[in-house]
Amino acid sequence: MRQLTRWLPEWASPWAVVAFVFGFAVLYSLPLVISFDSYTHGIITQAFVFAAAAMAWNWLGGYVGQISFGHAAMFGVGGFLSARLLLTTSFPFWIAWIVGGLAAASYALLWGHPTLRLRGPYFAIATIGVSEATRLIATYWGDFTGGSSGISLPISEGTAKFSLYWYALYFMAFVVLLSYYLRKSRIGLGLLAIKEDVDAAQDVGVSANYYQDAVLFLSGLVVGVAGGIYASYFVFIEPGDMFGFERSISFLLMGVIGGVGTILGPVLGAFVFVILQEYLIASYPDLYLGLYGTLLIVVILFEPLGLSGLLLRIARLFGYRPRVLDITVGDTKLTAMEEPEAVEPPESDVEPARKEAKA
Amino acid sequence: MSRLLEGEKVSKHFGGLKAVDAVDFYLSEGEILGLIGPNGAGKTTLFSVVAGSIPPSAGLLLLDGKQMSGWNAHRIVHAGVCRTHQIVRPFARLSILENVMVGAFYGGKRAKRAKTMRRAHEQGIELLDFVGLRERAARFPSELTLAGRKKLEVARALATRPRVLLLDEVVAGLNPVESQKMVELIRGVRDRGVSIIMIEHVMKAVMGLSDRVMVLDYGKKIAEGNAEQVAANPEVVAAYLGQEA
Amino acid sequence: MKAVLVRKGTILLGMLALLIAACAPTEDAAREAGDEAEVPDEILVGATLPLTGEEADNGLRYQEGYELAFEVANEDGGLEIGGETVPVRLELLDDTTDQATAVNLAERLINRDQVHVMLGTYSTALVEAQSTVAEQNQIPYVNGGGAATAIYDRGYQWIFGALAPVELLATTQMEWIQKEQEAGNVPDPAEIALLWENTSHGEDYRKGVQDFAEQSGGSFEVVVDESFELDSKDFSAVLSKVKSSGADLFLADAHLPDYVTMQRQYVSSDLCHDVITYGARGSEADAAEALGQENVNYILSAVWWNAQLGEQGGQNEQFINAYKERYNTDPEWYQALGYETVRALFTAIEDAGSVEPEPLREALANLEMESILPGGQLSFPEETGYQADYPFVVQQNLPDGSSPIVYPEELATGKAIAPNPNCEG
Amino acid sequence: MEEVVRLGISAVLLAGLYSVMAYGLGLIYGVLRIVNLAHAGVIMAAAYVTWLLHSRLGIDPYLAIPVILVVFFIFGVLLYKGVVRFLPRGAAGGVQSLLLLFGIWLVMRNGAYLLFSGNDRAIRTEYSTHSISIFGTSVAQSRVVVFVIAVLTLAALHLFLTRTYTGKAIRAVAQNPDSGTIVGVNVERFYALTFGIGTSLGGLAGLLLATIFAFNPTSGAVELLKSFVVVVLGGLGSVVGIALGALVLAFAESYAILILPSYLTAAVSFVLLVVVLVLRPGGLFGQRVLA
Repeated sequence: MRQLTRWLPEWASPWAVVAFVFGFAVLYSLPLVISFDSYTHGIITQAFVFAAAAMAWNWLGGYVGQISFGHAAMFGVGGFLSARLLLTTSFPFWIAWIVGGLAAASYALLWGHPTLRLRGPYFAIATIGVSEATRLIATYWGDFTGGSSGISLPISEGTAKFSLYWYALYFMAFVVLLSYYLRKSRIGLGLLAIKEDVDAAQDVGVSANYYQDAVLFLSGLVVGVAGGIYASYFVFIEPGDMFGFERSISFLLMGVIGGVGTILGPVLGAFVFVILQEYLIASYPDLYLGLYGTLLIVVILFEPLGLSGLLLRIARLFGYRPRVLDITVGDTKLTAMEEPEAVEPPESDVEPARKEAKA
Repeated sequence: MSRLLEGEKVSKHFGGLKAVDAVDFYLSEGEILGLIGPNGAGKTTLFSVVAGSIPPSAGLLLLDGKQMSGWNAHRIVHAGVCRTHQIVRPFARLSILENVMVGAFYGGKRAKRAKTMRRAHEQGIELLDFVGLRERAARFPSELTLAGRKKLEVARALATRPRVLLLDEVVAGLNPVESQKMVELIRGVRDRGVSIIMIEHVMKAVMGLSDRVMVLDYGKKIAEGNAEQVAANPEVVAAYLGQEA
Repeated sequence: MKAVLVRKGTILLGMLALLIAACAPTEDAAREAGDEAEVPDEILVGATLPLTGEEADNGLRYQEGYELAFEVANEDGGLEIGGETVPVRLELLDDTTDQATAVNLAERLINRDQVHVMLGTYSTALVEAQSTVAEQNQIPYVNGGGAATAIYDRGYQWIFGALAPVELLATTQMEWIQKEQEAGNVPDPAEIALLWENTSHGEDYRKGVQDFAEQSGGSFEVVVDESFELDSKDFSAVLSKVKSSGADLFLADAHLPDYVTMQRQYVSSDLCHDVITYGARGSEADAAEALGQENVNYILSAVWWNAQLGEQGGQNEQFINAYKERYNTDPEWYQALGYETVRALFTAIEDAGSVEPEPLREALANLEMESILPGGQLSFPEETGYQADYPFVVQQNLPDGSSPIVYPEELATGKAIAPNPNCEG
Repeated sequence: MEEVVRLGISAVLLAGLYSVMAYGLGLIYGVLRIVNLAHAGVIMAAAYVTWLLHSRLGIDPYLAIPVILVVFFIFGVLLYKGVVRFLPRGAAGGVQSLLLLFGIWLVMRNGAYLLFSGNDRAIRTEYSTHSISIFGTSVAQSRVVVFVIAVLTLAALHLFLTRTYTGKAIRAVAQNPDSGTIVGVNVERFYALTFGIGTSLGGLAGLLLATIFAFNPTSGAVELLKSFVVVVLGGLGSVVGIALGALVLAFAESYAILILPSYLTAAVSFVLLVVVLVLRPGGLFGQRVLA
């Protein structure tokens, strides 16, 4: 373990690395050991892709605290561009995905740069506007998206679809690493500061605009690649489905239900979401919106960390106490065990000019 | 003593209101400049302008003779000017140490910033030790008293390796014992080579600490000089009396 | 198998690019081509339909058609293959009008439930998405719910469509209009205001009208050509444009909800045209109720099937009676298409004498079936990408609430009225 | 030219409706600093209630206005007392309340779907397809009626906000959130009242919409966003501001057809929303005075 620690970057704890490698190995070999039917195989593949997208949503929504109702815009741009590339060029599909992702990220930056200056609800509302406008324009722009008829990719043999499982897995694994990095490295601290109080963060030197833009760029990149993989999996894509509001909401729900701001919560959220969608919703299709709405209400009112928070509570029943951080000062070791139950709201709502008046 | 920070005709208007009206000021290396004035005189607004939280409507800000007006807050922090907030604004869900580490990671010139967790951690502990919060490093800001939070605010600002520290009423609201400690802390900060502008309502503190005092009223500078000169200035007396009336 | 595992297992994390480039495992065993070409105990047919969500109403109509056809087939014990009579069972799931769900459920039906053959879902987008699964898995997929040519021009070999293309719908309507034009009931040249929903359905309709107008040698000219979003609420701006254009003919292609909304705004903006149509919509009883009979009079519509075809007796009459017996109302074209799609599949299974994919595909491709659809014949010609091709029937709403077939003449049950008498005075 | 006039008239008529729906949203935001995404659900629910009253009990939609106002006022108060009360407010809590009210909207949508199916409904009265002539162009009669009702509502609202104590308090708090404590009213009651009034305005908007357009469980979403545009454009300073904001939006939408393909006119309000938000980063209230 010591050996391992030495060459690991600072932000990666050895246990996390072991868990990651183990988890990766299990997921990697699972379909080789147990042979799923291709339906289950496909569902897991989709869950990987959505987990990655949900984590990317969470970078913005959870790490920086900017809730987006518009991630479908990037999903669509990534999906359609990579589909177009696959149709017109002989790029290997992973290059098409990455190019699609980069285009999606650039598009995110285009609208995100001005709108990220807005905070809280304003940003959220602006993203609705962005994604709906994007959807309409994309549907209208038939030369690119095929209009409402969508585009079909050349049909791949079953084997190509089968192997998407591993590509999706690599993709998700990469996003997990990035998620971990963005949270645990020094950048994570800066992002948290921005989430807590943008102005105060700028006042201690955090370039909030730069970091928000950067996070949105990365988030758009991942969601765009997810769109590309989705396109390759489903072979046929259509703007109403790719750019739809429902799509944006699904990322949000995965993030919020799994646990906003946690590292792996969105993965949990994505898996739960996909399982609900496939098994429960297939039996009670009339209830899915209400179910998600109720989950959202419950999460906000009772368990802000969603399923992750719930797991934590259960773990606590069994005596688990999460360590927030260890601090060694000289000879004494200070350990903070849990976040305090009640955290005072940051006193940030007062205008600078008004503060003076109050004093 | 060379002029470290200088403002020429700095103004900030909100609509028709001239919150800061063509104020000239300067701060020398190693100096403590007291900034006083009645409520609503524009002191905090001036701070906000200097720190880049809000852009000036007019005027020039120079650091080491180099123009820096209109820069963003973070860029000004990188250049070496950092403010604290009158109403403290700790990052509530970060531990006290992490609060300070944010400054260590992001403040000051790029080359001087903490590059590793370990380094930021050490710097943070050192600063918390300096302000007297070391034992509480792993706690959360909400567990601190007001005095504690004000100290945290100072430690966080110091972590950005400022050359100029803008302290906004760090003494106000503290009891006499705490005030005394804070005054000593501010001296300690100056002894670390940081020049300070402080807004303060507690006259004893500001008069005792400041090398020089500047008085604002209705956004205008009405007096400047050492403590005795300012206290004797009839305009200053009038401004304060007027407010009391 | 093990070797693969070991080799793959040695690859380390973090090397994403390398991993992507590395070849991924391939499906070890391709679909086993049926142990022996035995006759199964039961023929299992998989299908999804939008039983909830936006298209729920139509999905439920198709369900009625599907179930009726299965019931009729099983009355005699099932289908005859290989000299045996084998019952057929429908495994029907709800795709909730969602593309991803439709695709996943098709995957489930084919690979988990091991259905022998797939029936299609309803509405073009869903069929277009779902049919890819059947093509990938090489399972015959017969649908009566996807009309857009986009589905069939992809070169797929396993997808069969019983809905004639929407372009043809437009063409049939235009033929009738041209006939009226020649009779002097419609101005020559006539200006067309063309509004179409921005879906494949609408695109095909638009193409049909435009092509016809271009080939008409100046008799028809499209002066307004606008699309609108599905489920729009306010058409006042686009109707204003129509008004300003002074067009003679109002040709729109809309789904039922948009037809109702648009027609209401059309009437209340005091618009009137010599010919007015909403493509396939117009004769629906729901619409007459929602708008008032006086506001739907003389609307022209072209559909794939009409219950009046039963007046000529034969299979149509049988179908209508069987349907009435079960559901106590008259069938609409949805049910008829659902029914006929299933029948086409059953006929092909009996022709092939097998439910093995390859022979069945052959049988479908060569199908020649006597049909309840207009024209009396159903086949899936290879030239059209296995999409059926038969005439539409044009009908017109009359003030007495009936909608007789007015074109083609050999099927007509009533006389057409043009120009629209509403516009006089 | 004729088309320009016709589009202009239809824009003005639409603006009345926009003002009513925007005011409900703006009032709640102004006082509670909560973006009420459930506003969309309220608009949709009111449309259904109106439809039920008309189709089952034969009550004319316009006569149902008092019923709708009362029903949705009560609904708003209950929503406040039951859920919204527990939420943090202001910039920090804004996101949570946003998500929660979004959840409530989803539940309402699902409820409507279960009760009424996803099909479009429309209210048909004898006069719903009548038209009357204004400046030589014929206009749907129901749109004119809706406009008149909207104007009357705004006038009543104006009187309420300028003449009554509660109304003045609402305006004061909307313009300066800190003054809530100064006003000295029973804050909880005051909030509940505001939420109730805002919701009942949403209800009225839903009723008016139902008399012109068809609706289904997803209705209200676009109206919500349009309300937002209006509030951002017009601020909350006065009824006049809202009316102006509504006019700007309605004109932009109507005249867009002269330069854009009609399909893209639907995007106008969305683009306007983003542009307006970005250009007025101070937030919804342009007139906020920095003291």
